[in-house]
Amino acid sequence: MVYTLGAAADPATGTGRIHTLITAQGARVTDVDLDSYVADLTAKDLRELYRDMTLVRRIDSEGFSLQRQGQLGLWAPSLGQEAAQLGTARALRSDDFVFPSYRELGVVYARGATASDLVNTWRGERNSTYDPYEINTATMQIIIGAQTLHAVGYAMGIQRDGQDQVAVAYFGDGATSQGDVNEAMVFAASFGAPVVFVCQNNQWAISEPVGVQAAAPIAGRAPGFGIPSVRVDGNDVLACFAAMRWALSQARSGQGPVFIEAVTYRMGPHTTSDDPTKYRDEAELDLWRTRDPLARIETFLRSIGEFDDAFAAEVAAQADALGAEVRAACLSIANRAPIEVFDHVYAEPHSALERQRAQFAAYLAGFEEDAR
Amino acid sequence: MVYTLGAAADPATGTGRIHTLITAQGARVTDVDLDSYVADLTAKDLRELYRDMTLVRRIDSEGFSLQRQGQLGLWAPSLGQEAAQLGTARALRSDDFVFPSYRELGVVYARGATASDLVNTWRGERNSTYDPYEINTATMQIIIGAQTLHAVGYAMGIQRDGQDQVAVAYFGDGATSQGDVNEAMVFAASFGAPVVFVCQNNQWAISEPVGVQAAAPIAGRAPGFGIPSVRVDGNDVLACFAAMRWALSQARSGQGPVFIEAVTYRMGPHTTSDDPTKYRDEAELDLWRTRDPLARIETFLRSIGEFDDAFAAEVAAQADALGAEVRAACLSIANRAPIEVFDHVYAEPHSALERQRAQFAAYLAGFEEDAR
Amino acid sequence: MTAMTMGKSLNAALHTAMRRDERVLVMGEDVGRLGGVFRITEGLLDEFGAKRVIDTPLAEAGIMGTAVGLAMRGFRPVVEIQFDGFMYPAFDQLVCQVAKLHYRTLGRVKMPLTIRVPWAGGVGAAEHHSESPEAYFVHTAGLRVVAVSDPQDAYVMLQQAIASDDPVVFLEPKRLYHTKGEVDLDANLADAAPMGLARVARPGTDVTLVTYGGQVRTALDAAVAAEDEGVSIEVIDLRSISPIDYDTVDASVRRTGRLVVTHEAGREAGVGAEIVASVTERDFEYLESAPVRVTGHDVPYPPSKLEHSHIPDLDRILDGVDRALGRPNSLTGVAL
Amino acid sequence: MTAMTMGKSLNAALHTAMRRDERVLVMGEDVGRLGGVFRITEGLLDEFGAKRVIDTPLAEAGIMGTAVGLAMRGFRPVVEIQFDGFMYPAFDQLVCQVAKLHYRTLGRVKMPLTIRVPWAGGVGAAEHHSESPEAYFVHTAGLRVVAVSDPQDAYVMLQQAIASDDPVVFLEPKRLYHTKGEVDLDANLADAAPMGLARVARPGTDVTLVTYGGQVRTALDAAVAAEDEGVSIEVIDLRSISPIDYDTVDASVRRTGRLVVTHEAGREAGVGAEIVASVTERDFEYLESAPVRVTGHDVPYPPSKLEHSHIPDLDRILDGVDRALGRPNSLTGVAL
Ligand SMILES: Cc1ncc(C[n+]2csc(CCOP(=O)(O)OP(=O)(O)O)c2C)c(N)n1
Ligand SMILES: Cc1ncc(C[n+]2csc(CCOP(=O)(O)OP(=O)(O)O)c2C)c(N)n1
Ligand SMILES: [Mg+2]
Ligand SMILES: [Mg+2]
Repeated sequence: MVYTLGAAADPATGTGRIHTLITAQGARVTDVDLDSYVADLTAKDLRELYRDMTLVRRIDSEGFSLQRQGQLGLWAPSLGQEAAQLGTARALRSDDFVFPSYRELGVVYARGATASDLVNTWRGERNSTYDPYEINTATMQIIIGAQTLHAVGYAMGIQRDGQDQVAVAYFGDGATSQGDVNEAMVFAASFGAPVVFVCQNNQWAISEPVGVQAAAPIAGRAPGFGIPSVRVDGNDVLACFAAMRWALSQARSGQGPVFIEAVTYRMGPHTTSDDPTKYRDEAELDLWRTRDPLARIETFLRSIGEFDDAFAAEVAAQADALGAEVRAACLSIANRAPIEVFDHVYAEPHSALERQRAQFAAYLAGFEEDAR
Repeated sequence: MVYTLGAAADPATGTGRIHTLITAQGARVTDVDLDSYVADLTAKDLRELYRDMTLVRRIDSEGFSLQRQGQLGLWAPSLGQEAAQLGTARALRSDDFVFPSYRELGVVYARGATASDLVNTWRGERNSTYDPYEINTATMQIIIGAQTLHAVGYAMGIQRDGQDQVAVAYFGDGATSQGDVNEAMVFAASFGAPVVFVCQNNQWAISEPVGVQAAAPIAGRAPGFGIPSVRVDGNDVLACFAAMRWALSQARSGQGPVFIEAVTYRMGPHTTSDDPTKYRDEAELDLWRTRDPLARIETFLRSIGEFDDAFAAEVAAQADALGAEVRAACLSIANRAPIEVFDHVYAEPHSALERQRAQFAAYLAGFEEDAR
Repeated sequence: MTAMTMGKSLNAALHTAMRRDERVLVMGEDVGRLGGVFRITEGLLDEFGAKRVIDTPLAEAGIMGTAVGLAMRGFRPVVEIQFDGFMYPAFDQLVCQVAKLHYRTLGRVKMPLTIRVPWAGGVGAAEHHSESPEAYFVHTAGLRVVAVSDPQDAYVMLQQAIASDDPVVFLEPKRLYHTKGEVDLDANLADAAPMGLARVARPGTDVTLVTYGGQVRTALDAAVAAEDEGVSIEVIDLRSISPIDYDTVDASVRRTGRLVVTHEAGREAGVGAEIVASVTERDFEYLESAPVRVTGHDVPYPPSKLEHSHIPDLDRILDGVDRALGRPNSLTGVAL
Repeated sequence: MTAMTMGKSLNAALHTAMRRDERVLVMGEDVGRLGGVFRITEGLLDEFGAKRVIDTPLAEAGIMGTAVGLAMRGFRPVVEIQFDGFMYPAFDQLVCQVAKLHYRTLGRVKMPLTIRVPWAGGVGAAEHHSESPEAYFVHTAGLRVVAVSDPQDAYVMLQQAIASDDPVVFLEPKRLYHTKGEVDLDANLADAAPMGLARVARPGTDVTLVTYGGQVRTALDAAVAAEDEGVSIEVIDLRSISPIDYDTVDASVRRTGRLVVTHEAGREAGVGAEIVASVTERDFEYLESAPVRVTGHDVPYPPSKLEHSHIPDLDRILDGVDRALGRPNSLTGVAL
């Protein structure tokens, strides 16, 4: 029997209720399914989530500029998705293991990636920066959906080790169309693996609205695979945190996989290569601006007297410092030597590649001689 | 809003009701969802379905023996699945287009394949026998699930042609795990394509019970994609016929894709290469013997006085004649010449392959010279 | 004749082909409203509507597999795979269905698919966006594979590919999308050279330099540079890499006696291996030196800042030419 | 030494490897209760339980992708892909993840996967059950590819593949599963030849015949037959086809001056192309005649009754040997 948290809340429309704890207007509302998961949270915790989101937004804008200035090859903004990313990621234990996609700046930040890691992924010098085992987070995945299977496999490994960590797969609404993501649900359900699927439905897959991918709410797909799911307001950091705690408690206690759809919005372009004015209306963006994840938590905290200008200024200053740190880390990174294209192809000696490497070294040496 | 025919009938168990019109004991029962779809059927129609199933079972056993006698490379028995196959396939119009898998002997028979076609697919001389366009049926697919996407694409073509045919994809329970099948549901729902998915859940994918593939009832997966579905007794030819009529009426009238799960049983081995005693209990088979699709329709027809020994004998004789025809068609088929390995790789002239062909012809000619 | 980029000429070819035959469809991710991430399908949705220009769900197997079904229904789908590195989810449908259906059905089912792929590197892209997977396709019987290198060829060959009753993998070098050239938009397809024929891009006498796609430009640059050193390179643009037009290659190699092949893809079992092997079989007695391959390294495509150490540039090609000519080169005294 | 079939020796190797290292897992379709459709995993479920011997859902991308995750968690998955023709749904995970993760992560994430594939034809199977896709894997940087040809090698090399920290595509010729040979079950891995080395399967002086997998037997038969005609063939079993042990091949070709390569896969951009190209580059001055490829045709694998016109048999190999030796052969006077 599939247990679907709140899925039947709105059977009349079939769209499934979107669980919210703090509305777009900054009001705290009750949700019987989620409330208990955040009962222990203090205003300070919420302020820290605000801080996280603000810092991530600042890194994001810095990354964007660095790309525009030719310092990064590409940038995939997380603007607008801070609540979905931080809310879910901050509910994790450090020994859980996360499989993010390219857009999860906020998740990777929450996992402990350094300032340098956060931007230099896009520098073009290295395909990955941090050591996955140091922050228990895989390299951001570019092949849409591929990481969901890795998460399930990792979770199967956790089961085999008899431990209680959880693997988490992050992906987008577009990714739900990929075979891999559906197979991931099949495997996860078949083995009852401790994995949480976090789908950030940001309404767009490059130029395609979510309706191209899904004729029914995304959260509604998981129960058909035998996976309980929840549809949560992805711009409500508290609801995301609560939903993730619910999901983790299920998965951690041996009840198998869980699926979260965080309904949010990609406020920026798909990447710095994209021009969204070609395919979407400014009016839509305006609407989602009124649902901004940072604004609403600020409004809520102010309304309960837990947020003042001094705090805002402190966080802003911290953000600027982090922005500067990120920029410096980007500009100071050393170039790799041409011969390094051969590094790390294999873990063990490989006769053919060693030969090629030696030949290329000889070729490069010729230039050095010429230069002398 | 997803309309799911009868899906909520048994929310307590979550297993979904299995729609039945004729029970395993041969009793006609009422089903409010399905009854109207067979209101026009006469006893004669049912006798013809019995005839179909008997003939198909006979071809199946003939194919099996031919394989055992070394006349066919392989045989994939349809034994036990006659109702699911004939019930659904007989509801089709001849201008609908069917995409079967290797096990759909009954479907391909119903579409009009000749006796020769039915066995010689497995002879090893040709990968396919009938012309797909003559019987509006694709070559039986061996890559699990691949044909479901073809069906959806074909259905998109029907839409573009503004016509009212329906494309039908047949596949097994194991196939539901494949990315392709899930992507097929995504595409079908996205475009509202006139396609019917017919999943014969015969409980096994070679040695793996359906529980390995699906942690929840298979029919329950489609609604999550926005596709209405029904779970039907696959050994009840009348219910299968009714469910298919419902599905076709939906799809044909522009309401988009429909999913049918026909719950049935693979009574034979997976193929002639398989030995099911390695992995399943005789007791399970015994249980399903009591649900035999032919026996129950016979019992029902006898109970209403529409079936007598003379009819049974007539059909048996016809079956024997067909068996003999099939056997003759298998034994009489001409061998293909070695050079034919080069036929039909491309539709247009291909310089490299023509060269290779000429070279191989020269090589073969050498033997002929030697032989002279 | 009109001066335009290759991107524009491909776009023009799609317009022309869709106007000519209403069974031609365009489908893929972002090909509709956006006009494709490289704008190759720009304007098609407006002119031909959503029935013929289809923004598909994000699933390459789904795209390829539904295109198969559309082809079975008598359409001629032009599929866009957004980047070379995203071909792989569609590989099963490509290899087991697209390539084999005509064979499987004894010629009854045709597969007139054109599979357009923005292809290969040199544009500073992220991982998976600069792959050269062409050897996989060349090794797959049942497919045809072409690679374009200038706007005019692109214009004509894309139409030829669409008109072909066989499936054609159509490779568009990303780094040449913005290269300009003169295009005859009224070119009569019937008069054009068939897409299966190679082209001598630059005649020469000392060594035959065979290549295709993005490397054609680099090869031509190398030929110019070599001329200054008194070496005459004949550059052959294969255009079709399956099948390969060996008559044109033979004619050249039999004159020059020396062969260099260059491509971006890795060397092991690459298209260069095929060319060297076939030329050696066919022209052994004409060869004055061992054929030389100048290719990408056998490594995953490197991060973009290192890609120029991977894609053979003019210097590496000339080094290979020196080797073919028996002149001192980087491998003099180095074990092969 | 024990006489056993290759199927049994592979089974023994899995038992040994799983006993030695509890991080070794076996996963795939029907590998558990049934013991695999070829019974290569027979008895493993009983001995090691469902945690280590995993019957997976029917989805190859899912198998490969979850194996990646298990490897990231520190396991050593031995994946069975039920038949060669079912590798393709897993191709994306194989090429973009398995092959690239070590590179992507600067060596931090290892991928000690072994991907076992019942491989190639000659057993009268249905479509998609007799494919020779090895060139795809050989062309993919980051993978290792080995092919076994006798029970002893199978026993040792499977254990070596499992012990390797790199992903290894392990090709098991179906038509040799029932071939018997002597196997030393106590063979010490440390003493065994590394799996990367080729083996002179039969010494000879006139021509070098290079092959791997199922064709090794046929090549040996051809060598015996040739001996009757006074031709001495040296047969080299490559064992590893990525990387290829060119030292062993060079040594032979430099003695014989003549090269024939045979494999079941098609010719275009196949492994044979790689071998001919590399040998030509490396040993040009030693070659007395053009190297010869004797391969499957460039057609989809044909229906089983025609497969013996496809797989190069003894006669076709000897015809190729005649060509290499400059003796009359089927192509005398025929255009290449
Ligand atoms: C297999 C594959 N196909 C296509 C792409 C190209 N691509 C990159 S992002 C993207 C859209 C992804 O949309 P979604 O999953 O909603 O994630 P989002 O970008 O909105 O975070 C596409 C089509 C890819 N990276 N991988
Ligand atoms: C892509 C692919 N993987 C594996 C196989 C091997 N195989 C053939 S049939 C089968 C089981 C299919 O089970 P199911 O879908 O339930 O259909 P059934 O045989 O029960 O009719 C498997 C694993 C295949 N044919 N194709
Ligand atoms: Mg999105
Ligand atoms: Mg089944």
